[in-house]
Amino acid sequence: MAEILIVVAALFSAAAFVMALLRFIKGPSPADRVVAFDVLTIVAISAIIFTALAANRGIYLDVALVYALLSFLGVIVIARFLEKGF
Amino acid sequence: MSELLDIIGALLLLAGSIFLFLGSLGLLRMPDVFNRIQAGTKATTLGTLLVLIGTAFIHPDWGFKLLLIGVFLLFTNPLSSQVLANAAHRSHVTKSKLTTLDQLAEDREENS
Amino acid sequence: MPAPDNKKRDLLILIITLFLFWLLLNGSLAVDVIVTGIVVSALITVLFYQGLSFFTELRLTPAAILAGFRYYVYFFGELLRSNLKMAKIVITPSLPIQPAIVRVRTRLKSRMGRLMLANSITLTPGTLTVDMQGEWLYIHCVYRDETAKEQDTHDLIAGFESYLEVMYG
Amino acid sequence: MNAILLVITILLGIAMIIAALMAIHRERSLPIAILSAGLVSLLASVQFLVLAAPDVAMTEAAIGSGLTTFLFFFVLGKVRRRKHD
Amino acid sequence: MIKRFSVFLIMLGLGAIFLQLLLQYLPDESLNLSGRYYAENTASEVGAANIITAIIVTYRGLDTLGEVTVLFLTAAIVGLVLSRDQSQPRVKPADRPQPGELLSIGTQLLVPLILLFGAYIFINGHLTPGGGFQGGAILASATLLMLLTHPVKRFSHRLITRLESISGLVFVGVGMLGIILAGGFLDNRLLPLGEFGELFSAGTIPVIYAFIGLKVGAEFSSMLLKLAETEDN
Amino acid sequence: MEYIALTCGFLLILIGIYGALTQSNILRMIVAFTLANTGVNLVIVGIGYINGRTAPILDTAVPVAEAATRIIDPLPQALVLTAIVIGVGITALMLAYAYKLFTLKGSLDITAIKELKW
Repeated sequence: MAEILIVVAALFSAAAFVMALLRFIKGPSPADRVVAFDVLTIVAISAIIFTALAANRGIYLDVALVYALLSFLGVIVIARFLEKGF
Repeated sequence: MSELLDIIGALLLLAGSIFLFLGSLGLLRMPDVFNRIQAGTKATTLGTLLVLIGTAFIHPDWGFKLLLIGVFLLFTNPLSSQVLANAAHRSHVTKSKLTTLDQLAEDREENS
Repeated sequence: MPAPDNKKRDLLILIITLFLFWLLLNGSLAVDVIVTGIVVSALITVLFYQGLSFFTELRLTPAAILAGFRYYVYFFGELLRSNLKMAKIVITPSLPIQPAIVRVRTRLKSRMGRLMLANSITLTPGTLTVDMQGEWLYIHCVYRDETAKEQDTHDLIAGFESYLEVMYG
Repeated sequence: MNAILLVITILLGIAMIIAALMAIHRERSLPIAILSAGLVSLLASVQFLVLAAPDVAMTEAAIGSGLTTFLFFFVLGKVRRRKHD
Repeated sequence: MIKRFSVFLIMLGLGAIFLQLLLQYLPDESLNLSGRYYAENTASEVGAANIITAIIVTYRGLDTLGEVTVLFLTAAIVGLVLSRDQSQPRVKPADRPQPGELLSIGTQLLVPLILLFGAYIFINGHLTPGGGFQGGAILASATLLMLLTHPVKRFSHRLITRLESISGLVFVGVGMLGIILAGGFLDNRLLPLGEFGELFSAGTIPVIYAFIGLKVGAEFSSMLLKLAETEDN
Repeated sequence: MEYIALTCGFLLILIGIYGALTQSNILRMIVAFTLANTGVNLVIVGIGYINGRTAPILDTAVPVAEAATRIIDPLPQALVLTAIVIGVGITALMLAYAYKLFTLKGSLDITAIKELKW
């Protein structure tokens, strides 16, 4: 029961991933693409969690922390670049 | 008992994934950058939080690290979207035609 | 310049915060973890000896702690509610939005409090802080009534502000 | 549960190829190309995790995706500044 | 035209080779000899839970020394290439848009946490995924964050170079001590192996990895600083 | 799964090399190089993967006694770890040289630099 639910949840996340990717491909302005990039990293965090669940290893979660940090830093670097901050 | 916890956790995971899905749908449908930030990064933050909580139900011994990821996301995510929105506004991204009012642009005009 | 006592208190608060994070990261209470944690937190704190004036702004009175607790309850309720509202907008085929950027004045004085306020506003979908200049917050709303008055915009932040005012002042 | 891993792998693979093609596409501006390359590394790092290599995944995320992209943007910012002078 | 054609030929050749490799690939069913050796003996010989860390720091420690040297050389060359750049007129920092108030407060709040996280990653390198290189990159990210929010503020180059050279010296020194007191260069049995799975275990691995982390962090930071400051000096 | 990873890796290498050969902007060439770099890493890790096994980190989920039958080959991962770090060093060097070239010539276009052409 629980396993089926988790698989369905993973499929929903996969759909979210595909739609964010579509926005990344389409996005008219660079800012749109950065938003899509941010969403993709956040969806990737949940993908990491699903992987950890499937493989049953808690140590994979450290990677998710690095991701949380990186999505923040990446967006800030690109945002400062867009507003000509450096 | 643990069976029940598993099912609760799986349901929470499902709810989180649905929020992720809705957030991405919003990202795809909204007309301009600001609205996309609104729909995209916020709904996905809640979705990820729900996924984290659901995982904590399934594996209680991972709880600390999941809590930490959640706290970190709650701190960093709004900050990054604010910075991004600000940068988009400063670089004069075209706003949707539906926008009725932009007091920030008015004030920037006055100052410069 | 804060008084020397405040400085010490700031450093202590930072060490304790970092140490708590260290314990959460490791997830154990073994002796070696604690020793390493204290050393690492102290080193990082020494590195940041300057530029730590905003930690003092958190009040540690019982009323503030209670307000903090109620703030989080309110915040998560609001987060869920506004997400559902947003979800409804997104799945409506006609996409009923009417975006606007409005300016709101906040009463909060402390920098920490204003950061928390801006973050809370951003995390609730439907509103997004675009900029903050002094006491003026510029908020992007997905849906804003044409007929809304200038004064009504303060309602956007009033809920969070009342709690944060007790916590940070 | 293995179905999840399979779905993740296939999706990531397709997304990686798309992003890589975007990165070498001439019509796209240079920042977009760099961003796409960063996305490729990011997805590759999730792929590494699925392939049971958390150490490599962490390295790729922190160094391959993070630092490389930041270095690119720094240099691009310098170039842009110099061009406008 | 010739160029187009040759590129096409190269791509075709490479594609054929790769296709051949892919079609003939037979996945392993079990570990090969070296893999099994590492799997069976790491816990008793090195005492590290993370076998990759054991390979990087002890079994193939010389590779890592070379790697750190390459990074050091890279940082030095980047500095050398970018430093002779004083003929251009100065750009006044004032014409850059300042970061918002939100970002600067948030940075002050987050940088200590990021540093702590980096320290966690390289100190726990023998237990969890991660290690000196990843932790160093995260330390450098903290530097980057400060660089982004205070573009004008000068960093202490002296602190960074000193940190780098001291950690490099300690790394090599611990390796040398291994020759004298234990089995060989970078032998980690200098300190007791300890209880398997504890933080203070695996001999000198945590010490070595901590210093590698500091060194790598300092190197990446100095690289970023040099790239960021070329026009201002 | 390892087949998918290998395919992706090979395709990435091809795309990267193609990009590096056909672009004329130096920064774009470097971007293409990093793509190829990622592809090579993916191939090496994919070769080390053994179906149904888990990461080579011993903890409560993988006790020491069962290690040899439950973990995948750690050696390719250690090599790739080194490769990634060296890769970023190379990228930084290339970027520094590209920037230097730009300050000397005022252009990032490789066709504009003709001194050493014959």
